[in-house]
Amino acid sequence: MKLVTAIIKPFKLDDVREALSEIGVSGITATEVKGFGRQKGHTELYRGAEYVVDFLPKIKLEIAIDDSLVETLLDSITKAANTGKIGDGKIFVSDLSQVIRIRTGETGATAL
Amino acid sequence: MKLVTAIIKPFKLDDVREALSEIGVSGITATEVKGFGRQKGHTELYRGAEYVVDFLPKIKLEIAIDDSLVETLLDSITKAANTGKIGDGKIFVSDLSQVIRIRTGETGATAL
Amino acid sequence: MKLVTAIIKPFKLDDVREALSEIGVSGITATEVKGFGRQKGHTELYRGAEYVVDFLPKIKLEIAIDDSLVETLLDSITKAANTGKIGDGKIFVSDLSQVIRIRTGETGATAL
Amino acid sequence: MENQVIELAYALDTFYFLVMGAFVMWMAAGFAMLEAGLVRSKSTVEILTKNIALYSIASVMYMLCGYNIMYSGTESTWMPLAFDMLTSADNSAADVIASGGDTYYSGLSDFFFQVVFVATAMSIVSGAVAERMKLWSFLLFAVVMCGFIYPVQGFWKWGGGFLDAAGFADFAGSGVVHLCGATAALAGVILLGARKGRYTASGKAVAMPGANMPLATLGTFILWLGWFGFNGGSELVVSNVAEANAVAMVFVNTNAAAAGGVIAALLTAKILFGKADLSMTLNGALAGLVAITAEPLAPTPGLATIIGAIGGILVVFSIITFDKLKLDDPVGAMSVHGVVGLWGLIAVVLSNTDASLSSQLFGAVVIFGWTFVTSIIAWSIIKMVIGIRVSEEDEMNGVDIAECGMEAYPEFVRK
Amino acid sequence: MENQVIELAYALDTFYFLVMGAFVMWMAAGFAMLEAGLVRSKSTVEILTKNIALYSIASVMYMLCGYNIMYSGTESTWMPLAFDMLTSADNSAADVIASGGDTYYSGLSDFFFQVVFVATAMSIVSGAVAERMKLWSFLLFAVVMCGFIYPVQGFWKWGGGFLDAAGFADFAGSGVVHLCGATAALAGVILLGARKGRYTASGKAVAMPGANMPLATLGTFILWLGWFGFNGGSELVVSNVAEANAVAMVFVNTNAAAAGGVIAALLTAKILFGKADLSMTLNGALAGLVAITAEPLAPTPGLATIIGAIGGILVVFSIITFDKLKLDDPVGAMSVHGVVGLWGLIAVVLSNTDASLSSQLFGAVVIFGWTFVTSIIAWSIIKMVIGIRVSEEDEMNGVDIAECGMEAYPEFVRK
Amino acid sequence: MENQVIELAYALDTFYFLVMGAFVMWMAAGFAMLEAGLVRSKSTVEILTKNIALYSIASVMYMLCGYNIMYSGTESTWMPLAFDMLTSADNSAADVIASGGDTYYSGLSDFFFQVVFVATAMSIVSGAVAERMKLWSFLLFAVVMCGFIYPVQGFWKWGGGFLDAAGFADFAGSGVVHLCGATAALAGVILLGARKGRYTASGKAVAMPGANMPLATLGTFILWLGWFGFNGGSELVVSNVAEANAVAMVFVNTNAAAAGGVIAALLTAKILFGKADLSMTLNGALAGLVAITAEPLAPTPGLATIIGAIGGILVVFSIITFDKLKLDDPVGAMSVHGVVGLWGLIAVVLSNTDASLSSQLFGAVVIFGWTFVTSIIAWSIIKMVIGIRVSEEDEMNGVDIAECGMEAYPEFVRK
Ligand SMILES: Nc1ncnc2c1ncn2[C@@H]1O[C@H](COP(=O)(O)OP(=O)(O)O)[C@@H](O)[C@H]1O
Ligand SMILES: Nc1ncnc2c1ncn2[C@@H]1O[C@H](COP(=O)(O)OP(=O)(O)O)[C@@H](O)[C@H]1O
Ligand SMILES: Nc1ncnc2c1ncn2[C@@H]1O[C@H](COP(=O)(O)OP(=O)(O)O)[C@@H](O)[C@H]1O
Repeated sequence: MKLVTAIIKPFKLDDVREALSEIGVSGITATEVKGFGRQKGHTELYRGAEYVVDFLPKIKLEIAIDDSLVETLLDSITKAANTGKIGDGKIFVSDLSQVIRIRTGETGATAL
Repeated sequence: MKLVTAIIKPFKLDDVREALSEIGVSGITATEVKGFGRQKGHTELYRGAEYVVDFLPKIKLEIAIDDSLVETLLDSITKAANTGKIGDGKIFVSDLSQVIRIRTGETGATAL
Repeated sequence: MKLVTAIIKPFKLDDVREALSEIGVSGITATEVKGFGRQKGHTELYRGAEYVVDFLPKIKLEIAIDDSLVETLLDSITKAANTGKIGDGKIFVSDLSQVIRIRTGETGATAL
Repeated sequence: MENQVIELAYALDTFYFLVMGAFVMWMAAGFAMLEAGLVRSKSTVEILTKNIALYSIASVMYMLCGYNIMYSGTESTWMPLAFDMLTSADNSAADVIASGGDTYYSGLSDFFFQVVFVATAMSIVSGAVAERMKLWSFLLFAVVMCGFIYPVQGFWKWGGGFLDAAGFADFAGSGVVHLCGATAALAGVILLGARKGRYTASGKAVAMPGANMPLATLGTFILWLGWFGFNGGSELVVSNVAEANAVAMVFVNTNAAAAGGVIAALLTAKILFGKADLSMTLNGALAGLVAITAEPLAPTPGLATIIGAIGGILVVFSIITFDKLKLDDPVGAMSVHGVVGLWGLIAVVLSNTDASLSSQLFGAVVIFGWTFVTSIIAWSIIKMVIGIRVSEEDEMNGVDIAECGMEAYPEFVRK
Repeated sequence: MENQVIELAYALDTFYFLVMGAFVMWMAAGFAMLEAGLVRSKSTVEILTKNIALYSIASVMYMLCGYNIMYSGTESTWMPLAFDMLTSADNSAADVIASGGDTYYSGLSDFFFQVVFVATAMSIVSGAVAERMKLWSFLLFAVVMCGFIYPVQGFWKWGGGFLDAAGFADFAGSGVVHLCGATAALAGVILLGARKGRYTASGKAVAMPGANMPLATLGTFILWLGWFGFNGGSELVVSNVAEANAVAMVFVNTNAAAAGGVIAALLTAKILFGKADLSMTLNGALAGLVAITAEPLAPTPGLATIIGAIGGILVVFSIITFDKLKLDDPVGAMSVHGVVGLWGLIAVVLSNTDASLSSQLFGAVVIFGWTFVTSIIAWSIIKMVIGIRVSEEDEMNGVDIAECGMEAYPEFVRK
Repeated sequence: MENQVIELAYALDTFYFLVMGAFVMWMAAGFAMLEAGLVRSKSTVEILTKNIALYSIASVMYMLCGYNIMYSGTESTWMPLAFDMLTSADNSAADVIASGGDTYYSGLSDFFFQVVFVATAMSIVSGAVAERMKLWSFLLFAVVMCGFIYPVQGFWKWGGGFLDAAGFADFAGSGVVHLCGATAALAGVILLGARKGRYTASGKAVAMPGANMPLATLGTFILWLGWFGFNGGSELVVSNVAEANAVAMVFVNTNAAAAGGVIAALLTAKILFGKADLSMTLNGALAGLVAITAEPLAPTPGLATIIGAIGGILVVFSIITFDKLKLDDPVGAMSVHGVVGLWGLIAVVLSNTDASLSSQLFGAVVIFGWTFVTSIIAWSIIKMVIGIRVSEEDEMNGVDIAECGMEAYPEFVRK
């Protein structure tokens, strides 16, 4: 099993969620995060003084998924979250050695 | 070393924290997250208009732990976080290749 | 590629970000988290009643990075985030099997 | 001695007028808080800016020309001519005494009382067009509304124009202020369109919950308090037994109608939605207040409660209906002030035997027609010249950053 | 001429009454903000709903029967009979003149002033039972409290009943309003129990910090302002030198007592807890105000400050004590209005030579006894029929979602 | 009969004074909300505590000695002697009648009106030193300021001292209240230094956005409303035609100046920064109000608008300039009340022919000099004895936790 972590633009959340529903992803955990990257922040003025906004709001999605579905999932996220503009975000994939469903105690792929 | 990530219901936080203290876990990092899963959100009304709440509030706990303790930990979380109702959450386990304690620079299991 | 996760004290964020910029890290994802560890929380009073603050505010930084740069990165964070006082935080390193840049679809190290 | 008594009565009436006017001024804060509470947090700074700026523009425009248009008392009953307020002196003591008490308050106190009314009318507009209208376009409209559209129809009724002559009754302005404001808002909303995402492709309304309900509640309480000035001051005189009783009656009825509106809206929402919807309840309070505004003196407190309660029921259905029509109104201003304003005008006939349904409807139609046509023209010109709607991206990121470069709650993490 | 002077005095007194009443009405907003600030964010919408609804219910119930019970002036001094307020006309000018000025204000202005008082008493209850009581059960109790429990004991004192005859002194209602409200709250809290998690198994109190301290502070300032009407208006007349001086004295003493309460509570909390506890300081302000309410006229400003300061000290210890008794009161209403209300009644004897300690205690006992017994009965019946407490799950998720289907701050992420 | 009329006039003037005073008291809430909105959330509880505590200290100190210093009317025009306010009785009806109406309001109502003024002056200070000054040091300074520094210079002008004799004109206190408060703030800021991180090593100002803009806006509206009492009450009498007209004029001009300030500041900020800066706009409203305070009676409403507008422009440049000087003022108090207070004093000569530029500048210099020197001394002594600045760590974590052990918004996650 893999853990797919995607950093996306906040307003893309609905699109991505719908795309994932379509390919049958049944669980997502989302977190508000702040991203620092190539997309530079901006300098705001407040009462005439500068105000640098370095970290931009992003959403981090974490999806545990069976190995067999990873490619479809990556495709789906990449398409749905893409605006073509800088700051669209990244997807990271890592291994999961175990998954448990707390409610039932099921483990492995059936727990997803 | 392993990183154990548990998604639990927010009101179970105290129970889980106590259970973990009992088995000697000394460090936890908690994050507010929103979960989308089998537990469906609900449709609220606001001024007569619909309001779909898809993502439900959850707490994500991350615990770095020595391999030897993983099973106890998983057991403990599964028990403490269980309500038997849908939406109780998941536990993910992945490998950590290194751990460092910033204060001392210690690495590996002693850094936990 | 590795995913380096650092839990640091909130007010160290600027220092760490600058240190990382210096060594050429171009992307960081930051999350507000609450940490429970050796640094004990405190008991506050509100209207004469107790109020235990168990979880202390921390910042979690996630940085995906090429294997070759991991050591420099770990050094840099350890130094910049260090205050020598309890609660300085931890760094966790894990493997990433894949990275994708959503905007371009690039994968692997070039996607970082 | 007798002169002293006349002077004293003049002083009391003037002071009463000023205090009531200050209460009405306070309504500006009420609208600001209500609207700031009912919009999303990303549009909060901009709505606050609009509110304080529109009040200021109203003050200046009404001074420059509005007051003269409305109260010039010229020959023509259609359009006033004089523009002399700034130069004309206030009543001298000699004049007041010579009038035997018929001149019973300071002209400037009247101006003060009137100026806060026009600000109220304009405040109604800001809520309905919130979260998507350009700040500067809105302020431009405020100039036209406060300097021209409002005063002209105000003149027709309160300045002694043809509506007054036609027997149209509107004690404190369910029509002249509230219906007028709501109509201008309607014209704006039609040209502006709904907030992005407010209605699904299939036409369902999607809720966009207000970001700060305590603020919205505070705003409602402020408006409730201010309304004692709005209605209570509209009796214009307090200095003898009959008038003092009348003002007391207006206070009691204003309070009763608001209470009726709250209870009715709370129950209606409970029945319709199964929940005690606070935002509807707040609108119910305001609906009660708007409903009684056209005639807060003649009804008994019991009838006033009922008039307010009907307003409270109406407002809930009206809000749902506007949503069906895809006329997006973040704060319910068109329902509260427009639909219930109309109800208020009609309800006059329940207690005021001098009023007739036909003259009430005539007045409503005239006010609606005039305001709608002139507003559509004004909004359209502004739209053509500088546009009235922010870009889609600005709307998505919130007008606060785009227009004001500032966040309302910059430190708080938002969902 | 003479008649005109009498009319003018009548007008001034009526206007004074109405303005003071409007200030008291504003206290409804104060309670709403104070309570909304001191509860947790998940119970905020519901407490706001309760506050605006209870004010409305108070207005309607007092109109329907409360006022008549309280001020019918019938033969019986135990229980009033007449129910005629809605039909009886206000004083005619002829009657006022014939009275030579003894009838000195509009009956309706009196009604208005009184109606806002009952709302105050009821507002006290909402805070104490916050975060766990069912909305509709609470509103049902409001019907009984405002329509019956409060007016009956109000009649005993202010309506000319036996407490008045017994020499019980309570200028503006430390007992009739504040102790009464706090007693009804106590009865509710006893039947209701503490919020889940409020006390540990071992009996320690666990803090549940209020979600919005600026709101709580705003509420306190609103109440402070409103109290000038509450106490200042209770002089009932202002239209001659002695009375004008008296009203001025009441204003000065009311302000002084609140200031004393703030300073005393701030210092007490600093000494006890080592910190400047704002929430205690706010309660100190209110304690000062409650303490002076029974007699704001007779003390010198210096004594008023001391009376308020003692109230401010008392309130801190009282809050701690109620916690020891596991009587959970999220906003400290029972301490501020009950314990300090009692202190206010006792403090009357420090400056009012007509009052005796025994009659003050007698009054306190009667008000407490009546209110406690009737409230326990009313709460119990409601509890049996529809229940008074929300389910554990609803409480945990917050009454806002369960009862109102709405969040107070829907966009802000919460811990 | 004649006596009754005199009594009635006395009652009206006293009542007017009390209502205007209550409006001014309300300004305390305005300052509290404005400052709570403009500081960072981690310093909010402490600024709220300071605001309610300073108001209370002002009330007590002014009662204990301030009022007597300011209005003793002794032989010496430099320093007053009598300390008798608490014991001296109010005017008897006989005295009032004997005076033929020259004694026209209750002495206690005057005390009430004055006491809220000193609180205003002190409120100005709290904003400027926010987020870094120790709570108890600040409160100690409040004791000195309210009990001594303010009353002495107040005596020089309003108590009939040498500034009054020198022809210095200051109707409601652009100088005596606002410039004085701002000067005390300046002294504090100089000794205190800027907030950590407020200026970069290279001297650039770093923005620290206020945490809650709706609160700041509410505070501004509260102040605007309160200012009708501040200026309107400073006419001191309303009970005849000329005076009633004057009060009306003051209301109209006060409103006009604030409106002018809003519009001017909004446009200035737009031109300078390219955005509609709400925080500057709010400061613009207050600047308009401060600017007109020295002479709200003589100008026409048009001129008042312009005077306010110039204040609104000035305040924006002033805020930028103070930042260049690294004088850190989180709420802009020194600009609003100090720089614009000076402008208000100068603007008197535009309409008041009795005033001369030289006497206005003389007054400004005296007030500034006295307040600055005494304040520097007071702050320095406090600094030496207990320190005035919190530790760096406490500042970083927020003074709320360090000083009050409490968070303003304990449940909301912050960035
Ligand atoms: N190396 C990295 N490690 C962790 N997060 C990253 C990394 N690079 C980028 N990110 C995240 O992705 C977001 C978008 O990256 P950015 O470089 O701005 O644009 P793009 O995705 O178009 O290259 C950042 O805001 C940050 O949250
Ligand atoms: N595949 C998944 N990947 C990431 N998070 C998941 C996944 N499935 C579930 N979750 C998280 O676990 C929570 C509970 O899951 P849900 O399917 O609702 O119920 P249950 O845990 O009882 O199966 C979700 O809200 C989500 O946060
Ligand atoms: N085993 C762990 N797993 C996850 N997070 C941990 C762990 N131990 C510590 N942390 C995180 O690191 C933070 C600091 O740890 P703490 O034990 O307080 O001090 P120190 O870092 O000095 O040892 C904690 O607040 C928590 O967020």
